[in-house]
Amino acid sequence: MAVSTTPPDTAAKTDPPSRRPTWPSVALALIRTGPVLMLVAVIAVAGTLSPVFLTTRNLGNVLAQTAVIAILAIAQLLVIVTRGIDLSVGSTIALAAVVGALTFEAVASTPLVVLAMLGTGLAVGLVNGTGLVWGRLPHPFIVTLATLSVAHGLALWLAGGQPHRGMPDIVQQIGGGSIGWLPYSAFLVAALALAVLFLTTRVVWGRWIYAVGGNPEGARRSAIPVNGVLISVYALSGLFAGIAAIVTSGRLNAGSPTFGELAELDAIAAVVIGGASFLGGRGTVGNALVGAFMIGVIRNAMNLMNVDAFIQPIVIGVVILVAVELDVVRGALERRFRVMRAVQS
Amino acid sequence: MAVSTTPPDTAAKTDPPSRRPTWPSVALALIRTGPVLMLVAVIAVAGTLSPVFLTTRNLGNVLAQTAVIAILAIAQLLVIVTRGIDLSVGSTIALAAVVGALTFEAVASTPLVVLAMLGTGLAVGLVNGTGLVWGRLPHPFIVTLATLSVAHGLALWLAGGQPHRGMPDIVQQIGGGSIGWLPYSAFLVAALALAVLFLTTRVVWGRWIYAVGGNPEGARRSAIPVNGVLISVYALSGLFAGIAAIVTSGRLNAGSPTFGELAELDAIAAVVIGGASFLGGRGTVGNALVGAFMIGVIRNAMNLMNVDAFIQPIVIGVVILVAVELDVVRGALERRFRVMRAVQS
Amino acid sequence: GCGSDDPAAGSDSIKVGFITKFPVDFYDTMVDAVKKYDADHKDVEVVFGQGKSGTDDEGVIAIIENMITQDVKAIAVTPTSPNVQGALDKAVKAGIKVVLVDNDIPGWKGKSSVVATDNLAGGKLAGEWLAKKLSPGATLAILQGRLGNPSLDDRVKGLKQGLGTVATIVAEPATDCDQTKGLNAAQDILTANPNVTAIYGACGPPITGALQAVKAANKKPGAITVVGFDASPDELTAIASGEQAASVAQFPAKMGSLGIETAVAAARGEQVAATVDTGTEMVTKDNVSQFK
Amino acid sequence: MTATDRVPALRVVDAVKRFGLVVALDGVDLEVHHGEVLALLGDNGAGKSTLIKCISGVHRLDSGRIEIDGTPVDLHSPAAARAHGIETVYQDLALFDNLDPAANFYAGREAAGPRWLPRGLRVLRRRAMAEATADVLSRLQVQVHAGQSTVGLLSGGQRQAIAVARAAAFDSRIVILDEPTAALGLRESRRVLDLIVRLRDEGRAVIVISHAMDHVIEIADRAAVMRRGRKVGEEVPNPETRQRIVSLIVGA
Amino acid sequence: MTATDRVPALRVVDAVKRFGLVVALDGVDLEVHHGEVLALLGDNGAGKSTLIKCISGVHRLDSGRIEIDGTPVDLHSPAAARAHGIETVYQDLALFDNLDPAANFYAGREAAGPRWLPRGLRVLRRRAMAEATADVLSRLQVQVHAGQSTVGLLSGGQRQAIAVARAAAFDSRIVILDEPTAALGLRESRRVLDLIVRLRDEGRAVIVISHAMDHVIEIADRAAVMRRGRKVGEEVPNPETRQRIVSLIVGA
Ligand SMILES: Nc1ncnc2c1ncn2[C@@H]1O[C@H](COP(=O)(O)OP(=O)(O)OP(=O)(O)O)[C@@H](O)[C@H]1O
Ligand SMILES: Nc1ncnc2c1ncn2[C@@H]1O[C@H](COP(=O)(O)OP(=O)(O)OP(=O)(O)O)[C@@H](O)[C@H]1O
Ligand SMILES: O[C@@H]1[C@H](O)[C@H](O)CO[C@H]1O
Ligand SMILES: [Mg+2]
Ligand SMILES: [Mg+2]
Repeated sequence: MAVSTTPPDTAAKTDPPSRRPTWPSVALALIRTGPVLMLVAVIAVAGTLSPVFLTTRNLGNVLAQTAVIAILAIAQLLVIVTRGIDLSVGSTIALAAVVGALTFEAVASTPLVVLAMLGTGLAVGLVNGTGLVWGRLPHPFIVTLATLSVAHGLALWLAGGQPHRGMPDIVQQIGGGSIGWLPYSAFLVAALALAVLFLTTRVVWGRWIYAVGGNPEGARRSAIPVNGVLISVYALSGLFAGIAAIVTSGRLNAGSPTFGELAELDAIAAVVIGGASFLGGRGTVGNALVGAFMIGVIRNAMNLMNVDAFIQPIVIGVVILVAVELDVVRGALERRFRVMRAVQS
Repeated sequence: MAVSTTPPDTAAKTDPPSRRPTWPSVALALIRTGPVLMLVAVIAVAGTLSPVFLTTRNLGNVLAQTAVIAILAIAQLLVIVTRGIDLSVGSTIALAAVVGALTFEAVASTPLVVLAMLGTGLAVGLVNGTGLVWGRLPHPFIVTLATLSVAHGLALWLAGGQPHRGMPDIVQQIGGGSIGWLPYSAFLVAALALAVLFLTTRVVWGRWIYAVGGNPEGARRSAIPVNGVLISVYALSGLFAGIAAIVTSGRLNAGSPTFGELAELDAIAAVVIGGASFLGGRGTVGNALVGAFMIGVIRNAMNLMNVDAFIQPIVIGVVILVAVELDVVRGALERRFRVMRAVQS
Repeated sequence: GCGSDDPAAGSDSIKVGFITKFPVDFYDTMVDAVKKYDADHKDVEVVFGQGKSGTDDEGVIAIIENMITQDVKAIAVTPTSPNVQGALDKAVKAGIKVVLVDNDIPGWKGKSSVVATDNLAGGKLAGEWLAKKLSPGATLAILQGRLGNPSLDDRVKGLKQGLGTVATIVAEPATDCDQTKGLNAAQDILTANPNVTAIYGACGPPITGALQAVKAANKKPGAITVVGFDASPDELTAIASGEQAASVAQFPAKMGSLGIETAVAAARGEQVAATVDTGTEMVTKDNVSQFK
Repeated sequence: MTATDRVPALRVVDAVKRFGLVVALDGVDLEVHHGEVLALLGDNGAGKSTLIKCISGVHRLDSGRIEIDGTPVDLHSPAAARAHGIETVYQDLALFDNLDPAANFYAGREAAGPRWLPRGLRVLRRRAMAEATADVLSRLQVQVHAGQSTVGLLSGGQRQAIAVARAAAFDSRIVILDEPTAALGLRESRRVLDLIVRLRDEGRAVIVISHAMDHVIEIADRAAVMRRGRKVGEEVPNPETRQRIVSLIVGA
Repeated sequence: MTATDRVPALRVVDAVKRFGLVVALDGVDLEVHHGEVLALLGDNGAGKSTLIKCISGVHRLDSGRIEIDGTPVDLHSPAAARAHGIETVYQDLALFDNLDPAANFYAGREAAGPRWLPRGLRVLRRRAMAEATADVLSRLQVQVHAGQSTVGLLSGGQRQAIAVARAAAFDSRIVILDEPTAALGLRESRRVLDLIVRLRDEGRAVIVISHAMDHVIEIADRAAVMRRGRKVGEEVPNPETRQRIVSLIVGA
């Protein structure tokens, strides 16, 4: 189709965006940072209430403590963008860690241990994805609930219910090592986040994920390989659970069937706190990370402040709710400021 | 608008439904029973593998053991039909049970204890509903996750972390009593299910629930009180959690902050196994009950068969997946048979 | 015999149930001991059951009910809490003997015997040991188990009783007996209270996590007095190497074999002792070799 | 028949509505009288749907005011608009794909009783609703089969017919139709045009958005034309003014 | 200009499709040739959309067969249909409300590279896609603003324009349009009609479903009329045959 460039003359008129920074546009720029703003607020409160909070040492701890949730949240985001859910990731961590530990006991080869854990994660993910697609299941809740249960049972059975101690040095470093106060796992999280950010914003596959989530039937009609996209997303979620298993078992220097318990709930909560929607098609990697760190920071701060163990769940609930509610207000303000800026200019 | 009865003469033609029962229509009638068919299949397998399974005594056990999941599933169904989720019900059971036990310790009045438990449940539900609606939250995941956490903390704090023993006789009867082998709690489940069945199929409010789930914006434009509907649904879910607390604490003759742990997952799983959709607008009370009993029967049967504890989660996962997959196949067959019957007639 | 298809399980074979709380190594050791007993005794058939978590009252009750249906003659059970006593009453009413293992249900009349450690006493033992070891002005952090789990709570309660006023408690977060949560909590405690003198844990996994935090904080092994409960294999290794000071040992294998023996005896109508104390013992570097 | 009463049934004064940078309505004035059909015309994106959504309580005006029978009203929600007797067929239809035709038809005003109960708790008169729905639909010549349980599976025209029938069936004083015949066939379109004329003859005020000039000329007493969020003119549509109206629309 | 080549670009033989009790297609035969515009007419619910969905791989025929350039093909999925050069605008548009116009435009055939990578892993050419999309849309005279990030917020006509532009822009041999002008204004409709004529002149086979007889007469070389799932006749549409076609449609 040849291209012409008729200037627009119909349709509602648009105000040109203003050039001079006016105060609404400054406020807008600030407010637009989104959930990050809420995280900064939570961090500010934590820093005020507990002086140690902002020490590099503690920040290093927060990074290390949040790495697993963050890794799972990045992958869970993609799943949720496709209208899905992956409940199996916690159990997958347990299974992959146990498989890794048993491999290490058997052969003591670092590459084999790493491969075994990644492979286990990927395998569970592939079962989820193909089960969903080929089984024509109405929703991934069921297949991932099933693999949650099966992976948990397998981990218990393989491990004989016992934790198995010992992990290769490199794995221990990945999970527990650091450069100065910056844990290696934080670099891993950053690398994975950047990779997924690139995939979701710059690569065809990322575009397809949002298309499938926004309109699955439309995606099919547009010849997007919907089944392939779904399988790949669950496979990636499983693979990331395998990576999370490496971090967990490296950090704890063991593989145990109790690892990762309820980690899926943390991951899903992180994604939802970050503003993604179960109705699909919406959500960003950055905000999922913010959600993960929101959870991590609150938990860490309460420990630092020695909040009564009975009270901790109450505080967590209230803080999460307040943070999300503030983000709702923030969103409304953003829309208001946009209009104000448009009117002023 | 006056009414005329012009006979239809345009539009695609319709075959009249056949009168004589043909074999496809018999097969269809069978296959149409839906998930019930799968439950019957699971029961048949259980009965074959374990002779005690079908004794009245064991069936009584199954009913008593499944009562709490069933009560929660009935209410969770309504929540899910509106595109929502209520994660707080497990914690609500704990909180209501503790409040009930403390009330009993303080005043030993049966009506007060029952009211305290129902009131606690209702209160949590109202917090969920109003928080969602007035907080303009994007999804109930967050507010119900927050109340999960808060109710759990409150229960621990009120109970001082301890179980409090003792419940009024009537409460004990409701939770643990029976007429012959039929537990009272089974009658309670039946009554609640019938009430909600009536509400969903015969009452305006039920119609609104499905409308809100099918098209929230459309519901708003149709002047359906969307906010009121949402609040009522979460209030009812909370109230049912209060009822479940009565059954639990009656059965265990105590109120403890550990009650109801992860019960929300069972309830959600039951609803989803029963074919409801997280995308809203779809699902029936009967099938949610079927989902609850599917879970209950499998657990009971494995205990009877003395299946190794490590293996149990594996079996549960596989059986649930197979049952749901069979239901998918069943649905496809139903469509096929419908056409066959239409062609034959 | 270990199944009804076992030819050796004749008409005089007797069926006994053994119920444990949830899948962790502690109960695994216990169950292994019972399985061994089962294999060695052709005239006894043991049916097993296990809950989902340390607080899964409902799960344990369901198993009890199902065992009643299966006509077992005795049940040995590790009660998740006193809340299971209603179901146990039903068993007793059906003529089934009930032996409590691991934890008692204080004040419940229906039991034939209790084969258990007293968790409160175990906690007290640790408290008294610490009181002797610490100097006044010391600070202590407690890693609690799962809140609302009576036996775990008792270990903390006992510790505080035994400890008296020797040390100030600076933190007591819940860890759900999870190693990761123990590590996280210990990291945070060490950040907020770099000079903490001692750490006590109500169960094994969080203590293992705490030892990692101590190491990561560049403390000398043993600089902080770490005391655990359960003397898990990991703890024993740490005690031997001097990283961990002590742990309260229970004897799950002993609980298992004595528990099943008592249950079988009760089922056969024999007289059984009302309490069989399987004992607790302080494991330190001095005696750790006996526990390996 | 043109309306001659002095106080308009509906009056919009200086309506402004922005969506971020887009000015969808930029000071629009509009009147429609009882017993009058007003056509609202304009190119795609001119702001027609936005205007009627503001009148129907879906959006709130950023500024400006709406009067009904001369009294300023606050149409803060669709329920409020409906309470003021405004009934609307939206361009996207706003149907419930998971419900059957009758449930769609009566959504938000279910036939139910007894009266002394709060509305939400009344028992549905399902048979009555099903029968009345079938009658209304067959009158519009769109047959919907018993075998078709949910409207999500209906054809585009069947869906539109249900939406139109729903807005017209109940006794509202102002009826707004956003492109009511866009998906309709010849016969169905004719029925809807007849229906609009009947609504007018019953004394209701009708606003119709349409791109079909033939239809507009046939049924509208007056046409208001919008361009880029502004009202750019009004005409009495007839074959003579047709070309002028088209020029107004395209802005040439 | 009527097509004269002997082998039709697309041929449907004895197509049958049932949905439960509804017989949506009841033995339909249809042909369209390269360089020909075929109008598919019929009342609401006649089966038009169902027929084109079967051709586009959305539904599968219960029986019957489809030939392309004389060869029977298995159009088991939309991807298969697209691989055979069939491009379709659906009545419900099948847009992605959460994506911007350019992403919608290129959905399923994103401009990306490098070529040696598997398609899904290629890097998007975002700038190029945005520019090309803006060009194509402005050519259809529907301006979409930069401020409007997702198509979910566009007006009905803007949405339809995007869907139509998408189907026409790429080099497909058979283009199917299901009511492509239903939501369009005067000028936009004209552009789409011009576009259809140009597609024909480029030698493509075009099937258009429309209820607008004026449009049909203007652009279609041949009209096939469906009623109740059957094809009831064919005509060359012109002012003289208009009444006959209408009679065929309404079955009178
Ligand atoms: N997926 C489906 N399931 C069940 N019935 C369907 C389905 N799709 C279409 N139908 C029915 O098949 C018949 C033909 O529908 P179709 O959409 O093909 O009509 P159409 O000719 O395109 O009408 P319109 O002009 O209103 O778009 C209708 O009765 C419709 O309700
Ligand atoms: N909710 C919204 N958010 C942002 N922009 C919107 C929203 N609704 C409408 N717009 C924009 O406002 C302008 C007017 O849209 P509107 O739907 O009123 O047009 P219309 O005249 O009805 O056009 P059509 O004939 O195509 O239906 C368009 O540019 C549209 O993209
Ligand atoms: O009571 C038990 C045991 O004594 C063991 O320590 C495991 O966890 C507790 O629940
Ligand atoms: Mg519009
Ligand atoms: Mg159609």
